[in-house]
Amino acid sequence: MTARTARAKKRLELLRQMIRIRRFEERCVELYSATAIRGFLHLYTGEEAIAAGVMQGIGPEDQVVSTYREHGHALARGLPMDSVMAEMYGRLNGCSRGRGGSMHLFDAGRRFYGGNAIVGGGLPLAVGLGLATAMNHRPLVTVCLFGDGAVSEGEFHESLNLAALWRLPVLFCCENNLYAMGTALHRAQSQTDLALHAASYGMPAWPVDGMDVLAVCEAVDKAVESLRGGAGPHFLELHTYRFRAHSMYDSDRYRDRAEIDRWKERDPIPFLSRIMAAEDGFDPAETAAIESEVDAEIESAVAAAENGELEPVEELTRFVYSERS
Amino acid sequence: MTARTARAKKRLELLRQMIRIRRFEERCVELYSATAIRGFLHLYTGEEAIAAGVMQGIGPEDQVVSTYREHGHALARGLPMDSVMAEMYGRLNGCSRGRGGSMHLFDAGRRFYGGNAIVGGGLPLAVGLGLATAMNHRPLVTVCLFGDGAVSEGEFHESLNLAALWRLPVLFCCENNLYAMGTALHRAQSQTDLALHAASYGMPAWPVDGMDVLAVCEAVDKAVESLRGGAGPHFLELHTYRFRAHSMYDSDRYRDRAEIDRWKERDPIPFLSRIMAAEDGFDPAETAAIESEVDAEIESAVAAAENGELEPVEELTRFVYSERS
Amino acid sequence: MTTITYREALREAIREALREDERVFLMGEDVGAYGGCFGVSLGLLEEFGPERIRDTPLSESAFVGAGIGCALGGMRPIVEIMTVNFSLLALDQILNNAATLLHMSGGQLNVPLVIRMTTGAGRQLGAQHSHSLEGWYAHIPGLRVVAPATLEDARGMLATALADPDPVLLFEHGSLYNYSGELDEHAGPVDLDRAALRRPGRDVTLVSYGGTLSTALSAAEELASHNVEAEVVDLRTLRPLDEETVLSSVSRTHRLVVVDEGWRSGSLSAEIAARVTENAFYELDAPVQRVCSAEVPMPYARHLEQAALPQPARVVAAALEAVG
Amino acid sequence: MTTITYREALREAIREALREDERVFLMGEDVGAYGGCFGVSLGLLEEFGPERIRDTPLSESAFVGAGIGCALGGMRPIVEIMTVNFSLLALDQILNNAATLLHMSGGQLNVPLVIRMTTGAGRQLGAQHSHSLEGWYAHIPGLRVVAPATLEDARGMLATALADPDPVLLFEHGSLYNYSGELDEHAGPVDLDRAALRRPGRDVTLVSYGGTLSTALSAAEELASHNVEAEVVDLRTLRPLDEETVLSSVSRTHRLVVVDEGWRSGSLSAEIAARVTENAFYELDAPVQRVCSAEVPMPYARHLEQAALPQPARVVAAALEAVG
Ligand SMILES: Cc1ncc(C[n+]2csc(CCOP(=O)(O)OP(=O)(O)O)c2C)c(N)n1
Ligand SMILES: Cc1ncc(C[n+]2csc(CCOP(=O)(O)OP(=O)(O)O)c2C)c(N)n1
Ligand SMILES: [Mg+2]
Ligand SMILES: [Mg+2]
Repeated sequence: MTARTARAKKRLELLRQMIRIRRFEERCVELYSATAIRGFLHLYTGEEAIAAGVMQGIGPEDQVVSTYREHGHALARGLPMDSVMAEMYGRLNGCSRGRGGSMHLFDAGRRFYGGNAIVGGGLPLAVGLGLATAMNHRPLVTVCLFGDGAVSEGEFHESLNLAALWRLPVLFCCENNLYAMGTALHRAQSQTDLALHAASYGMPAWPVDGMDVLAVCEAVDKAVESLRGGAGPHFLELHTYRFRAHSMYDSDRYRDRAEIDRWKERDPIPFLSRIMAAEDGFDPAETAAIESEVDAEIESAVAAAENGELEPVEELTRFVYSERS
Repeated sequence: MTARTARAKKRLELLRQMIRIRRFEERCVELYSATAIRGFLHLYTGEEAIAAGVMQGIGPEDQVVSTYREHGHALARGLPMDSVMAEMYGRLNGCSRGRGGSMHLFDAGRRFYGGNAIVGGGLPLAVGLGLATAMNHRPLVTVCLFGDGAVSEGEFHESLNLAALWRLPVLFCCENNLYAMGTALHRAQSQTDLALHAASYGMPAWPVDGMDVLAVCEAVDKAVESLRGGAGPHFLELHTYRFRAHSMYDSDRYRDRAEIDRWKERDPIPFLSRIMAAEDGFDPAETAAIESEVDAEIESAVAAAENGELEPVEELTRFVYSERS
Repeated sequence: MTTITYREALREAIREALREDERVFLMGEDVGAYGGCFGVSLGLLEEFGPERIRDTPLSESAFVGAGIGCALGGMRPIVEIMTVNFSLLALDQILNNAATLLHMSGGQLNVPLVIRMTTGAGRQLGAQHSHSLEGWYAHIPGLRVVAPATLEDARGMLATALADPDPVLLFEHGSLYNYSGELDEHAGPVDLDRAALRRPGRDVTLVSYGGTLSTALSAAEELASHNVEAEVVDLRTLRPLDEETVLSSVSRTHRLVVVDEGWRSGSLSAEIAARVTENAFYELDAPVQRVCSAEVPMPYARHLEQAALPQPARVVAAALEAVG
Repeated sequence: MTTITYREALREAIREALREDERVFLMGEDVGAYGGCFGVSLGLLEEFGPERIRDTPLSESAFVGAGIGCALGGMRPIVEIMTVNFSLLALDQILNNAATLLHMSGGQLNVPLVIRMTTGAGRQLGAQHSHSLEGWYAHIPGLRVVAPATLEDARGMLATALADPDPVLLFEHGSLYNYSGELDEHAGPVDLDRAALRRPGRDVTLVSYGGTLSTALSAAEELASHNVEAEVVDLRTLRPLDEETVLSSVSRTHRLVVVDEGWRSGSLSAEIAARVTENAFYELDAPVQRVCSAEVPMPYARHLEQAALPQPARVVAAALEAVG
């Protein structure tokens, strides 16, 4: 297969990105069991189409605010895998110098504003980042990712209202995976149609199949175009599912095996690869090549993390305040 | 005029209640200027139809949660005027022993749970009071009064969701007087149709003319009946207007004289008296009698307050913790 | 005697309260179907049903406020906030309502509410999940603040807290849940008014509470090998403080080290140091020493986190300095 | 020299900041059309327009968080929270984001944000409107906490705070807004690293800040008539504390009274007492005295409120006791 169409190339990149996230996290599970990674570890497995689809739609100067389930967001945003893995190891070459860990990946240069472990805590930040660009008359977009659980927090309400009132260029991306830890959405929200609820603030809001990366791309592209045109905030309710437990501590007692299996049938990776096979002449056997390329990247990231230095203990109190020159 | 109809009697009582609140507060203004009353003083003038209409609709065991603009609520709820006035004077015979002041009127026996000076702070309390009655299978209603400003707070969102999710018997009464201090509603909320917004939580919600006490009664009666039937929370958006400034400190720079005058034409007291004259054979001259009766009550309340004792300073640290026997 | 974990002791206390008083119920995020984020309430949903083991949405302010309202309405709610870190979202309700209603209402409205939360660091959870704010909460009049450090207290504090007519914050240190040991089968309510002497000694007093008791006890062991006999006090209740027990220990040892997981400046350790100096100035043979957490948001990396936390070695060093 | 009120001095400082740096803007409830709930920003909307004098809805958490986000995005926001009482609703943003992002990101993300709020009691506003929590905020690493007590500081602290790359909380005491006096027309930025000696003396040190400076100065007057010369220190910055200035005063006077409007237990006064005892134990001729607010939610009634607050007479009594 030689000359791929632009579409095929783009899809291949989406597929690669999703595989990259999937396999990175599978490796993290091993490393967690081996206690190389510690603390809380929240996996994104099953939700990769969202990270891949959202991040392809924005430029390097656009801004991203994320959650504690952000490995996928960070990798798709372009944080070097080395720096992400080293962060999980708590090393100096980590993207947050080892101070943040899995829940607090940051990269100022790539406008990746974390990694926030307070549910809903990132939404006001995104509003502010959006306000800053608006006040500076820069046509930039701020993407704010959060889960269905965050919708119950007061900050959701305050932030959506503020963004809508001030017509700020914020793209609210709600990753609705139907659960907040062990709490099913219908046991947490009186209105489970989250797009409808968001629309009550007077912003365009619609549901998207978050297992279909092409649908995510389409929705994001449309929203971003509209946002850059000054139409104010948009809200996407991205329907998805986490294939694994909430965190490494969770015994997943609150979900049905059958429910999980049903959703696994919609795994975004084979889903895209089937489409590509049908429409772009993609040979599923190529997946193996992608995987081995990705595995090499992962192993090199692990090596970088393992070789990373620990920050000297003497530096403990640095970065509580800025260093003055 | 001898045998009044039941309807006429009821309306007369509503009229009396509104006049009582109005004149009580007019006296408070004088007393504030004379520095007998201190602190913040928020007047209800113009909004009396809501207090009168809401409180007539509930029974002695039903519960009320209010705001810092609560003189009208307290009086209509049946707190003795003496105890309210003495509270404003900071006296021991005040309904909160002088510890609360204008913004913190309480009466446990009358299920009047304050008096809350944190905007939105009463909503979760009302949800909890409603939950307690529901868990005890008692057919009681909890009325929660708050302003349009409270709608912007995160607690509004959390509380409405919780009440709707658990189908609690809470009647949310939003006194929409179009301003939160100096901030006009349309500068605070992206969705200014507050009933519509509340409906997005899946509860019955509708707008009511808050200047027409009969309309308020009708809406409240309907909602309370439905609530007692187990239909879960309801939301009333009561359109009203405060004729005076936000508080005694406010110079009211942010509103148009003409706007104020327009609303004054809808003053709920003459409005009701006109209806009564047309429909119930009420002679507006009777108003004078009501006024002088009310004035006597007020003067006696002032006397009670002035004669009230101050709590001994030695008791300062009482009631931080309950007294153990 | 039976072998039990701290987690199980807490669960037994909740179970017993639910059995004995129908006004009691447990409410919070994931207390039901999930079994509690740290497994404390595992199995209780099955036993008591969803009305009394009540899962809430992620709405800390509203469900804490609802707990206050429920308490006003005659119930005896136990509200669980997953961790102290998230309690900041409910602080307005805690301070402006729970702690204040009794006083503002001139004694009419008491709030018999217990709020449980996990506190503390040590598990590499990073800055937003590692706060130790129990000492900070102890600043607020109207609250009682307690921290069980032992199995007896994990088992016994809840009943006493529920019997209290006023709001009680109960802090469980995250590193203690798996701690296990022997407990009397008939263990019941404990007194919350008194601190406890956990180890007698004559040379120096180590004051600790909750998660720092084990640090103080380890330090005391180590000090013994230096021929320094440390007396270890477990405060148990951080507000109101049992000043007497601390002062009487200091009047015997004349030296004091306070071990506090909070950030040093404005910590509970400062209050204890200030009170002891106020009340026993002429009893002290050396300045009070404070061993606290470093004043940094807690870092993820293990070596940095450990360096930030009060360690037995630092307590030993402080005690040796005090002893001179 | 010109005659000016504290309120006007604050307004001039904001006006100047807005003129000199286009990244600066003011945001908060009723800062615009209303003119600020205490009139500080009166007239600024007309001068700078609604983009830069930005009224917000009643959403403390979101607009404080938005201020943090804006600061990350390169702006220099001044966020006004009407009063410290309402800041509890924004505490999660202040502690878990503003104070923490720099550290969690390994030094990448600083938050150049100034949050102004009114603090304090004395105006019969009742329990929910009378908190003095500035000392409590001073517990949090990552924040700078300042409290202007004088016209110079009201005029000069904002510029320095805005130049700080990290978040600064600026507490204005509600009873000072109408205070008026002479101020140099060219008054400008002031140093925030140092406490100030507001009155020299050799017999006892009175440490104060913000609203308690005037209390300390009145007490010093009164003490002079007892032939006790009090040295009055104005902390100015509550975090980080300028320990040196306090210690050097104490090394001269050997006696210390701290005047703090916060509740006594776990207050800033405790921290100062603890530090001085730690660092100048052998300099002290008497235990440190603390004059604080009574540990009650502030009552409305004037006589009770006045009894709850630190009054000059109590400071005088404490100082006389210290002097012996
Ligand atoms: C304010 C707050 N409350 C509770 C938690 C504990 N917690 C962490 S993740 C989580 C569930 C969040 O669910 P959701 O927003 O749907 O995101 P998901 O984990 O499904 O991606 C909870 C309750 C927290 N981190 N922050
Ligand atoms: C949380 C909080 N923020 C700010 C204030 C200051 N404040 C008191 S009343 C008020 C306006 C409230 O408006 P609304 O809810 O519409 O009630 P209204 O005064 O119109 O009756 C404000 C901003 C407060 N008391 N509480
Ligand atoms: Mg979810
Ligand atoms: Mg209003």
